[in-house]
This record gives sequence, C-alpha cells and structure tokens, in this order.
Amino acid sequence: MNVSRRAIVLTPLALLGCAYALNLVHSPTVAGQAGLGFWAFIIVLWLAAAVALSGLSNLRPKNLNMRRLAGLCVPILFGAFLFFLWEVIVVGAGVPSVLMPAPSAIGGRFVASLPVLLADFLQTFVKSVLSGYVIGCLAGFLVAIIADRIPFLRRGLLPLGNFVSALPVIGIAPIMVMWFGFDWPSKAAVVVVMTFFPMLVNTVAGLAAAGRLEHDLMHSYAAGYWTTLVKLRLPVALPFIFNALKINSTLALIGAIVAEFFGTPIVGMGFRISIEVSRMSLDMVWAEIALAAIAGSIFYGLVALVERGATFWHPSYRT
Amino acid sequence: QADKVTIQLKWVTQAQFAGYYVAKDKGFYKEAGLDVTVKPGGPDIAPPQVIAGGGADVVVDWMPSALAAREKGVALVNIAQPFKRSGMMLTCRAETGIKSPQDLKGRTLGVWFSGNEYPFLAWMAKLGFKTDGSAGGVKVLKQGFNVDPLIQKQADCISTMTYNEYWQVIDAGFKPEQLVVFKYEDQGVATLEDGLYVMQDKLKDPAFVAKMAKFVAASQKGWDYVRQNPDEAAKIILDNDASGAQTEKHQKRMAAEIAKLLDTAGKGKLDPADYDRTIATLLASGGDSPVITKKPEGAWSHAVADAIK
Amino acid sequence: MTTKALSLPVRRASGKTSRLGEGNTGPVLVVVLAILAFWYVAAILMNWQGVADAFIRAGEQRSTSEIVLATMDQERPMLPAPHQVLVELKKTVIDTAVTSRRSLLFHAWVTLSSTLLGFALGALLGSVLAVLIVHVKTLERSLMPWIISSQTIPILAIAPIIIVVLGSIGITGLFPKAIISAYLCFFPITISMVKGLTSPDPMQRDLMRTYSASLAQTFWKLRLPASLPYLFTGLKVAIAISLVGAIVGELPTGAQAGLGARLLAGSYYGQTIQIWAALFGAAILASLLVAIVSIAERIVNRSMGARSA
Amino acid sequence: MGGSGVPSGLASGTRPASEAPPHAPVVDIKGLSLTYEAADGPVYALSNVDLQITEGEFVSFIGPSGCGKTTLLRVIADLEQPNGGHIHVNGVSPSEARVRRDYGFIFQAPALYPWRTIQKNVELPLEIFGLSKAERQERSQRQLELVNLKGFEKKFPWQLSGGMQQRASIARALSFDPKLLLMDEPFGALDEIVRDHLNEQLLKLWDKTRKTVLFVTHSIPEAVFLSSKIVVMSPRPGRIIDVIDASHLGRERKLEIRETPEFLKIAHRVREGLRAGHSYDD
Amino acid sequence: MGGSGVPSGLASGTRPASEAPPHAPVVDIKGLSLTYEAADGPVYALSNVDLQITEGEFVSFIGPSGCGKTTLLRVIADLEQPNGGHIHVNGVSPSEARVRRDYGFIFQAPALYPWRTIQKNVELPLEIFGLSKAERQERSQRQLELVNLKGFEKKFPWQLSGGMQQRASIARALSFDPKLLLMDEPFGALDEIVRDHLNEQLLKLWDKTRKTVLFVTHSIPEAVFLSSKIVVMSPRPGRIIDVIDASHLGRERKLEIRETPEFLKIAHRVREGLRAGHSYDD
Ligand SMILES: Nc1ncnc2c1ncn2[C@@H]1O[C@H](COP(=O)(O)OP(=O)(O)OP(=O)(O)O)[C@@H](O)[C@H]1O
Ligand SMILES: Nc1ncnc2c1ncn2[C@@H]1O[C@H](COP(=O)(O)OP(=O)(O)OP(=O)(O)O)[C@@H](O)[C@H]1O
Ligand SMILES: Cc1ncc(C[n+]2csc(CCO)c2C)c(N)n1
Ligand SMILES: [Mg+2]
Ligand SMILES: [Mg+2]
Repeated sequence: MNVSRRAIVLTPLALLGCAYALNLVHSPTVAGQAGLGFWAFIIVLWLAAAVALSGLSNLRPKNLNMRRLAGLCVPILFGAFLFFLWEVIVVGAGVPSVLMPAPSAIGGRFVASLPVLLADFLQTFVKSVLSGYVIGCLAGFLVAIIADRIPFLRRGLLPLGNFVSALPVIGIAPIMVMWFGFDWPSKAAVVVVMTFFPMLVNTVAGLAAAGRLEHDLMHSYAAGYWTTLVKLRLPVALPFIFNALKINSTLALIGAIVAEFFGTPIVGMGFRISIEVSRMSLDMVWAEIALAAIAGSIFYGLVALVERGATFWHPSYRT
Repeated sequence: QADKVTIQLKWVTQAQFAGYYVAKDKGFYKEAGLDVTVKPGGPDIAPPQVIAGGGADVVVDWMPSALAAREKGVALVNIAQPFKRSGMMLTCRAETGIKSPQDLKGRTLGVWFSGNEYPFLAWMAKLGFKTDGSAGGVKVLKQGFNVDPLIQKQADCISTMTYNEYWQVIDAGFKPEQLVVFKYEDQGVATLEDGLYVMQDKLKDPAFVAKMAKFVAASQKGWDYVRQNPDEAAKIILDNDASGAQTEKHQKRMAAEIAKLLDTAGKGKLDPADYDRTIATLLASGGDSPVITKKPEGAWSHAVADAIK
Repeated sequence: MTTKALSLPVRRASGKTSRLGEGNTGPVLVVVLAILAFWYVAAILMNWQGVADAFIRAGEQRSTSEIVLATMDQERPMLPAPHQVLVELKKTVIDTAVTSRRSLLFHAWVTLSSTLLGFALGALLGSVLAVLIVHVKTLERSLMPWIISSQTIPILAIAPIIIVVLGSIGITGLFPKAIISAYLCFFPITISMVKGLTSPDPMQRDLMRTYSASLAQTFWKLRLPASLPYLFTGLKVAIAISLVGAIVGELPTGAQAGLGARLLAGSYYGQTIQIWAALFGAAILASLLVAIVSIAERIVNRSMGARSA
Repeated sequence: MGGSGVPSGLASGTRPASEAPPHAPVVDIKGLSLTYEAADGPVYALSNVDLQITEGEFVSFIGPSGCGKTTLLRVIADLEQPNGGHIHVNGVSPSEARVRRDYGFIFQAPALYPWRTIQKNVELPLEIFGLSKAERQERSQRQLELVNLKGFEKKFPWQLSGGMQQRASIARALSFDPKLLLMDEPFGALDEIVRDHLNEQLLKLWDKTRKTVLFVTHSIPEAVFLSSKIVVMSPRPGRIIDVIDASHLGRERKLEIRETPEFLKIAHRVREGLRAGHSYDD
Repeated sequence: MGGSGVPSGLASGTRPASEAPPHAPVVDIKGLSLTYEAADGPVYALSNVDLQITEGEFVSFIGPSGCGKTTLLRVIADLEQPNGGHIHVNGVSPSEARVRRDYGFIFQAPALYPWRTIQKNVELPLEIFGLSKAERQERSQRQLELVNLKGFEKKFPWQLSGGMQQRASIARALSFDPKLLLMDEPFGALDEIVRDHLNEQLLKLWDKTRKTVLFVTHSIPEAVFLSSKIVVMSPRPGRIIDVIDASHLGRERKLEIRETPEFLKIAHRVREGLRAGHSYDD
C-alpha cells in the first residue's frame, strides 16, 4: 500500500521534473554545455522515476478498466522516460546530430516527411515484407510437414534445412537482385530465405511435442496421418509455430531493409536509410527506424494477439 | 616517439588508395615520424560519421558527401586533394542505341547513391531530365556494388569508375566498342573525389597542423611512388587486402588508371577553381533534398599544404 | 492436464518404420542428388541468355551443345554450376594454406569466432531477459514492447553507429562484430524461453507452491527443465542468426576479413562463383553449428529420460 | 484415411451375416510375452499369457498395481508390440482390428485434449469417423447425459474435477458404440454412488448390445458384479494366475446380488488370488 | 528463499514448547465460498463452508464427483483464493502456513516431473528444503520401500504403471514428514490389497506421529476405517451436508473392525449422506 501511495505522489512530481529539465536543456545556456548540477538533477529524476514506476506496476486497482489503464501506463511511462533521457543527454551534452539526433528532431522530421515515409512503407513493408513473410513461413511449414510425412526425406531435408539456415542476407541479396530484378520481388525473396528456417525448426519441434497418451488415443481410432496432424499434432505444435511467427515478424523487416542496400528502385525504407546516412541526415534515418519499429511492433502485436486466441489453452495463458 | 595518425578510407582496400598503403609499406610515414593506421571502408561506412565519432584523425571522402556532412554540422575541411580529376562515368551498352546524353531520356540508369548521386543529378538537371520516375525523365535504380545490372540488361547504363567497374564490364566479355561511356569530366559535372578531410576545430591546433603536414607530404610521396611503379603498388595492395579477394590483374590496371587522375602539378594542394566548379555542380543538382543549399564557407584550407616544408 | 506430465515431448517411436534405413547418408544423398540435377538444369536455363549474348557480342556462331557447355563454364554466371562452386571451394579450402587470406577456412574462422562470442553474449542476454520477463511483472510490461521495437531496427543502419561509438571508447576487433551478432540472436532465445518457462502446467507449478519453493528453486527444478524443448529450438534459430549477424557485422567494420568480407568483395567485383563459395562456407558452418546444438539437445534429452525416438 | 471400416456400432441396421458367429473368440492370446527395454535393464511386463475371450463376454482384469493389466490391454489394442506369442483380435491381428476400428479404449488417465471443450472432446472420434454434425451432437449429448455431465459441454478439461474428466473420457469412448470395449480403470476416480450407477448402466448396455468388454478394475466387488469372467493377474513378470467364471450369476444383475453367497464366494476367490500375487501378506 | 521454516517433521528433536497446544484448531474455516469465473458463467465450487479440524485428527472428505473436495483442499493449501469467508491454518493464513511449509499435498494426479527419475522425484521436496544428499537418499529409500517401489528408483515416470506413479507421489509427500497431510484420493488407482496395506501403514504413521490428515476418498469403507471424522459433501454449490464423528472406533484399528456393527452403522450413515447429494436415486 505504502509503495503505491508513494508512486501516486511521485509520478506527477517526476513528470513535472522531466518537463522542467526538458525546458532547461533546450535553453541556449545549457544546450551542449550542461554542468554537473544539471546532471545531478537528471540522476535524481531517474531515481524518482524508477521508484514511481515500480510502485505503479504493483498497483492493483479494483476496477477492471482502471487496472487496464495502469497496465498500459507502465510501459508508456517507461518508454517516455527513455526518450526523455535520450533527449536530455543528446542535447545537454551536445552530441553531434550525425552520431545521434535528439528525439525531438526525429519527431519533427517524421511529421515533416510523412509522404516519403508512406511511400517507403508501402514499398518495403507492404510489398516486400508481407509477401516474403507469408511465403517464407508457409515454405518452412510445408517443408517441415513433408519431412515429417516422408521419413525418408526427413533425414535428407532437415540437414539441408539447416544448410539454408544461415544464408547471410548480404550474400543472397545481390544474387536475388540478379535473379528477380531491382524491385520488391528480390527483397521478398530475401525475406523468404530469412524466415524459412525459424519456421522449419519450430514446426519440427512442435510436431514432436504431442504426448504419448494423446497419440495413443488417435492411434486407437485408427486415425490416419492427416487426421492426427490436424486434430492433435498441429494444435500441440501451435505454441511453437507462433514463436516462429513472432521471431519472423521482426526478422522479415530487418531482412527486407538490409536487402535494399544492395540495389533498389529509389524508394523503400532501406534505400532511404542508406542514402540518408551518407547525406548525414541522421534525423531522417531515425525517422525511418522509428517507422520500422512502429510497423514491426504492430505486426508483432497482431501475431501475439492471434496467438493468444489460438493457444488459449496453453499453460502460459493460464495463470 | 612516433605521432599516431588514423586514416579512414572511403572504400575497401584497393589500388584507389594505393598512395596511403604504399607510404605505409615503404616507410614514408615512419620517416616522417608518424605511426599511421589505415582503416579500410566499405558500403556501410560513412567517413564523416567515423571522424565525428572520433574514430579517425583524417578521412578520405568525396567532396559532395563531405560538404553534405558539413552542412549537417560535421565541420569537415579539405586539407589536401591528391585526385585532380574525377573518374566517374556512365557506361551504356552500345546496342541500346544510346549515342549522346540526349538519348538517355526514358532509359533505366544505375546510379550510385551514398553521396555519389549529386553529380548525376546535376547532369540530369542540366539535360532537363526528371529523375523522380515521372514521364519525360529517366528511370533511376540504386545500383548495387557491381556491374551485373548492365550485363543482365536490367539497366541500359550504369555508373562506373574509369579505374574499376569499367574494367569489370570489359572482363565480362564486352569490347570497348560495344560500350558507350560518358565521363562526368567531359559533361562538365565532375566533382572532386578522394580528398583528405579533417575536423575544422582541430586545425586551430598548430601541432595537429604540423602532424597533418607531415602526413600529407608523406602520402604525396606515396602517390608519386604509385605513379612511377603502379605494378609494385598493386602488389602492396594485394598484401594489405585482408579479404584475399582482389586479383593482381585488376589491381594493376586500377593502379595504372588511378595514376591518370592524380594531381601532378599542385602536389595535392586543392585548386580553388576545382572547388568552385564542384560547388557550382552541386548547387545545380536541385531536387527536393539538395546536398547543399548554400555555398559553404571555410570548407577548405591551405593551412596544412602551406605548412609542408 | 495430467497426460502432459507423463511424457516429455518426444516423437513417439513409430514402431517398425523408424528402424528402416537408419543413418542419414542414404536420404541425404538422394536429396542432394535431386538438388544437384535440378541445379544443373537451372544453371543451363538461367545462364543461357547470358552465354548466347556473349557469343553474339563476340560475333561467334555456336551450336546448342556448345552453348550448354558454356553455361556451365562462365566466369560471372547468373547461377554457377555446382562443379564450379566445388572447384572454387577446393581451391580456397584445400589448395590454400589455412593461414592465407585466400583460404576460405581462414575467413570462416574469423567469422566463426565472432559468431561464437556473439552467440554466447546473445544467449546470455536472451535468457536473462526471459528470466526477468517471466519473474518480474514490471519488466514484462515495460520491457517487452521495447525489446520488440529493438528487433525491428534495421541492424545495418545502426551497426555503423555501434562500431563508431565502440571504436571511440577503444573497443575494436572481434567485440563490435560479436555485439551485432548478439543483438540479432538474443531475440529468438527470449521468445522461445519465455514460452518455455511458462509452459509447465498448473499442477506442476502448484507442487512447487506447496513446498513454498523459492523463485530460484522453481526456476531450476521446474521451469528450466520444462522449457528445454522450446529453449533448444530457440538456440538453433539463434545460432543460425548469430552467424548471419556476425557476417553482417563485418561490413561496417571495414569488411577486412571473414565470410562477410568475401561476400562483399565477391559482390563488389562481380565474382559470382566466389559469392557462392562463401555462401556455401556460411551454410556449412551454420549446419555444423545447428548440428552441435541438436546433439547437445539429444544428450540432454536422454539424460532427462526421454524415450528414444 | 487410415481406417477402412466404420466401427460396428456406427453401421446402421443389423450386423452383417459375414461377421464371426456368436461366441467366436474375440480375443485369442497364446504364449504372449512382452518386455520393456529400459536403460537399466529389461522389465518383464507380460510373460506367457494365454487367454480366450469369446464374443459377448464381460471380462474383468484384476491384479496388483504394476502387474501388466494396462500393458495387456494395450497389446490387444495394438498400442504395444509383444515380443513373443500369438494374438488375434476378432480373428485378425491387433493392428488390422485397430484399423477396422473394432474397439474403443478408455485409458487410465483421461487424455482429453485441452484445446477442445468437453463436448468437442466427446465428439472427437465421431469427427474422425466422419459422422454428420447433427449426429455428432445428438450422440455427444446422449453420452454426456449418461455420465451426468450435462451443463458442462462448453467447459474445457482443466475446468473439470478429476472425476468429471474421467467421466468425459468414458463418454468419448461410448459415443461411437464400439463392439469391443477396452476399459482401463474407468471408474477409479468416482464415488460409490456414481460408480454403482455407472456399473448398472454399463451392465445394461452390455446386455442390450452384446458388446464384449475388457475391464480393468481394482475393486473386487465391481469385478464380480460386472463380469462373466474374472482374470486375476500377478506381477513380475505379469502373468495370469486365475481365471474365474462368473457367468452363472446371470446377465441381468441387480446391485443386491452383492450380498448373495455365490457372489461372496467368487469375491473370496478373487481376493485370495490377488493376495497370492502380492509379496507381503499381512 | 521463499520458505522460512523447515517443516516440523524435518526438525530434529522434540517439538518446541512454543507450538500450539494439542487440539488447537489446525484448520479453521468459517463461511468459506469460492466461485470459479469461467467464460460461460461462474461455477459455484464452494458455498458457505464451516469446518474445524483440531490437531491430530484424521478427517476424510467424501462426496460426489465435482462437489468441491479438491477445491477445498486447494484453498487450505493456499493454491486457490476463496471469494469469501475466513480460513486459518495452524492459526495463520493459508499463505503463511504454506510459506512455513506446514503441510504436504498429494494431488489427485501424480504430478511427477517427467525429466526426473522416481527417486529424484521423491527427493524433490528434500532438495528444496536443503537436506543433505545422504539424508535425502536415506529418506527416499525408506519411503519407496513403504510404497513398495524398491527397484524402480532409476525409472522415469512414464516407465511406471498408473498405480506405481500414484505411489511414487505418495512417497514424495511422506518423505519430508509434514505435520499436516492433505491427500486427494491418494489410493484411487491401487488394488484392494495394496490399499489395505497402505491404509494400515497410514494409520500407524498417524497414530505414531500424531499428524493431522485431511483425506479425500471415494471409498466409504476406507473413509470409515481411517477417520476420526468424516465430512460428507454435496455439489452445486459444494457444501458440507454431514460431519460424522468416528473417533469412538479408536486410534488403533485392525482391518477386522470393518465387520463390526459400529463400523457398518457409520458406513451406512455416510452412504445415506452421499446418496442425498446425488441427483439420481436408483
Ligand atoms: N513404457 C514403459 N517402459 C518401461 N516399463 C514400462 C512401461 N510401461 C509399463 N512398464 C512397466 O511394466 C509393468 C506393467 O505395467 P502396467 O502399466 O501394465 O501395470 P498395471 O497392471 O496397469 O498397473 P496399475 O494397476 O498400477 O495401472 C510395470 O512394472 C511398469 O513399470
Ligand atoms: N479451474 C477451474 N475453473 C473452473 N471451474 C473449475 C475449476 N476447477 C474446478 N472447477 C469446478 O469446480 C467444481 C468442483 O471441482 P473439484 O475439483 O473441487 O471437485 P472434486 O470434489 O474434487 O471432484 P472429484 O471427486 O471428481 O475430483 C467442479 O464443478 C468443477 O467443474
Ligand atoms: C553503395 C555504394 N556507393 C557508392 C559506390 C561507388 N563507388 C565506386 S568506387 C567507390 C570508392 C570511392 O572512393 C565508390 C564509392 C558503390 N559501388 N557502392
Ligand atoms: Mg494400469
Ligand atoms: Mg478432486
């Protein structure tokens, strides 16, 4: 109780302090030459925020909606504080913007460049990532099934699956550009290669996860391979498969962006990042990174949401 | 006690940077009382970023990218310009029927970005071709690291360097008469390549200027040596290439071609006329994100060159 | 569910069929042969145009069979024929001393060392994060979204900054590459382990509660053993990704040595065969690493009483 | 898919004439033995087991824990491969019988699938056998009623008590009405009243449908009450030490017969056999 | 470390004087109720339960399947949080009692860890309580002997029969000799002989160590034979409908008392209560 009351008092105080610090750091006398006193103030704020946050996360309001709100507050405040630190350090210590731009600059750039960002997003995420992700995950899944269905192939396919597991992006990207041209299909192909292995390994492990008694039941019904697969083994494998989908959701994005370093039409998140780096427009680079982070997190969140619905019975969702 | 100097190159170890490797290998730096570390670059390395982060004392960069960095707050100053001429050109397959720059209209062109696109943009602006993919312009591809797009016919023309990619096209079975080349020098849009840049505030320190003077002089000695012994320079490059991927044939040719671009008269001292021409080209490049928006001030200095005894 | 507790998730011995054709050599051979055949056909088809073009450029008239032969003997093919890759592998692996920079083994070793260090760091970070997320409510809520965001940041974009920053505080060499590899590979471990650590069923957890076991005891005696099937799949994915990370990390460190440097150089100079050889090197390395994890998995499973499959 | 036949109980109409005549051996075992190979040496689970079960019999298996009752049922169900001896189920090999879906198996543990509701669990075999949705629903409703689980159709297994889970698994096996029922301690977790109730229901079902039932139990009264034949087993290695005929108690039995002298006599014999199978005799 | 105390049975020497006097309430429940929230509506598992159990009592719980026996034991063990009412275990809250390691729980299902051998499973609580290796081994050997599992120490759970697994879980709970034993149908999967044997052993143990035992069973004779008090429950919502004192049967009982009139009288009363809790009365 004590802890949470302290949190309720401390949180607004910390917020006020942060606002004051932000104001201070942007004033010409402090920006780039913040003194010891300023940093001491920041450290105090840090401590206050840490105490406030841990108190907040222990808060258990009776009301369900309030509880949801509290649950949402913690990560948001945590993130906001990270951004605050970033801003204060970059501005206060005068870090050159070519190394690390301030969040405020990035935000400004983000808003100012929305049309460009949208075009890049469509090119990279919608075209390359989504198509590559779907094909790659499907391919990994299907190969796992084939390997499972045909024991003879299993011992041949799985080692070969391992073989393609680490085909590095920078190796395959130029080849894919050569084969599939400059536009998004070559990036999608890179994503396919990158997402294939996690899905393969996880599906194989998932298909082996069903217990003996559950198998015996199917056996006693003389259920065929496919019936057993659909009614028993796939449900049991779902938690594994969703792990792969989650891992791949971020991997696909990295793959597509990196692949654009190796030849692309003049649009795309990777293209923008690579050219803006050399133009030293790090604020634009970080605006693209922010876009990638937002898109990736939403993508991941959707996968996690579907997972919760599909594997509600798994012990990890039963507290 | 030798002075330590770290130089960040713009690209991987190859004869393009032979002067520095030769100076190190032949002991020119040592004679000058310097202990030099040469850091090779790569597609992922932006020399201005490295120098701003304190990773190098001096960097090799192309002027457009250096000036872009300067506008973004990394106060780079050109202290020497060993390369007098630009080696960049656009190489087209003759069979496409391209004969003059006017024929480029509507074609697919491979262009290097990463700061190297400005001369191209300036040229297109001069020709009146749009580069944003709209009708009546040219179709631009961000070219990768090699000449495959030309060979695979994915592009009609690609960017090449006289000392490197052009020969890769030749090696791929093209005869010179099957190619049409447009040198940026000839098109009047050449920009300065491969200059030496340092951080502006460091130049206030006379000791640093003296050290750089020693460095530039010793490097120049290296370049002179390259010009006279291109084959030996190529060997030195091969010895220093950690990737083990370079071939002797290619590096010898590159050293020979590089020699043609070097400044022989000014001994690496930047000619303000070349500088002005580069600025003019860049200011003409237009587009919605121009590399520089105004004429830069103090972007070059003869302090180091003048300090050379 | 009581039934789950009765059996480790291990493939059910499918009686007679599983005994059949023990050993991997036979099946692997068949699959490899099938792939080789497919590959040759693909090589002929994909290289056809290039070869035909080359002959036309050379002004030579060739028969179909000659073109077919030539498709398997190009210097820069779209798809090199298997034997070309094998010859290159033999040249760079067997015919070259391992200490030479032209030896693929040398480069594989460079990459492997940063892979292993990166994997170790990543596994450590990944499991520490997973343990924290499973145990500390605050962290689960506040950390997970940021971990996910961190993974969507394109590594190649921030790798140079990491290198520069680490370089400016004096950390160079193996470590920066390992950091990049760790950054990429910790995520699969975290994801898999979080799922695995929460997979014991309620009754198994209740048992620990009745003993009023500490968090650490519950972790070591219940959560960790129960998480192993998930953990090992995570490790397999992670070690493969850490190899990718190590290779990617070689670019912003100047791509001086390692498989990444080979790939980049091969790509820069259009040496397709060299790219393929390096790709094979990476793939073989990955297979070995994954195989090692699989063997570890099997040993651990056996010691935990899993039925032999 | 795998199975070729719809189980007998699902076929509409009367039994085809081609099937084995009444009193043909449904289970025919000779010299059966089974050894589990374990890392620390073999476990002799069954040794030289001989057994004939004719159609329509109700056979109980009783014996000390670990004597091989479950193993024997699993061999008959083709879930375990014997090391030696002969075994025929309905005149064919266990595996053929399994593929023909000749039997229903109730496992010692409920083995419900946690992602399915209780109703969906009961309908699982019906789905596999390809019954229509309406038919499935009708059958699952009926069986859930029988085991007194009405109102729990939409629950998931982990929301049920131990005994309820076991009853759900009974409903699942009964739902497709197999001619041969293999039941491994189906009523172990049920209280006396429910147990008596289900015993009577099972007996009724048996009498009406002429099923053959193989029934593992630990309760001597239950075994005697239900069975036409009682098989007493003894462990290490698992073998049959007594086969007691109880058919003279008749097919239609009331709970009251448990007080009759015949009943008690048989029960006594079973108890003696059971005691002999144990190492301690206090 | 979570637990502060070594359970009473593990402390060497005699009981400290500071502990509660004999016949202090070990379990004290007033107006307890518990509702499970499920997607399709709440399940009222316990409603207004009152119960006092004093030290040294042997209390059996009997009732129809699904009436809340397991739930009640879980509440006492702090594995489930009640919605209402008061509950004290050894004078403190269930959670404090749990942290003090006041009790041992035998679950309805064996809940053995599949990656541990039988012996290691039995030693699990001892490891957690920090006993030395020698001590652990000595105790696990003794308990495995008691439940007749000698020779199976090195086996993994899936290599054991159902009844053997259950016995292993009994050995595990007994190994650390808790003063309060919560047993949820521990003997459900055991045959009569073993069951009788273990009943006697348990009774001896109880008499010797003055443990308090809470025992869920479905067997009326077992309940009457073992208990000093029998609690009869009824379902939907789970509540106590009868509490029968059986302490007058004495603490030292022989199997033979099952034939005595007192015994049969109590058994009859239990059966009546049980029957009342059921919906069907055929
Ligand atoms: N998969 C297995 N691997 C090794 N041994 C096994 C396996 N399954 C059972 N056993 C052993 O075989 C013997 C017989 O087991 P079974 O399950 O048939 O006994 P049971 O008569 O059903 O006992 P219970 O009444 O306890 O269920 C036991 O000693 C057991 O340890
Ligand atoms: N986790 C749960 N979620 C929802 N309902 C539950 C849960 N656990 C138990 N129940 C319900 O609570 C009631 C009581 O269950 P409990 O397990 O206590 O019964 P029981 O008396 O132990 O029965 P049995 O003798 O069959 O083991 C049952 O109706 C059951 O469906
Ligand atoms: C990504 C990328 N950017 C630029 C070039 C062009 N280029 C050719 S040689 C050379 C060295 C300059 O000193 C450069 C930059 C490329 N190939 N790839
Ligand atoms: Mg059994
Ligand atoms: Mg229960």
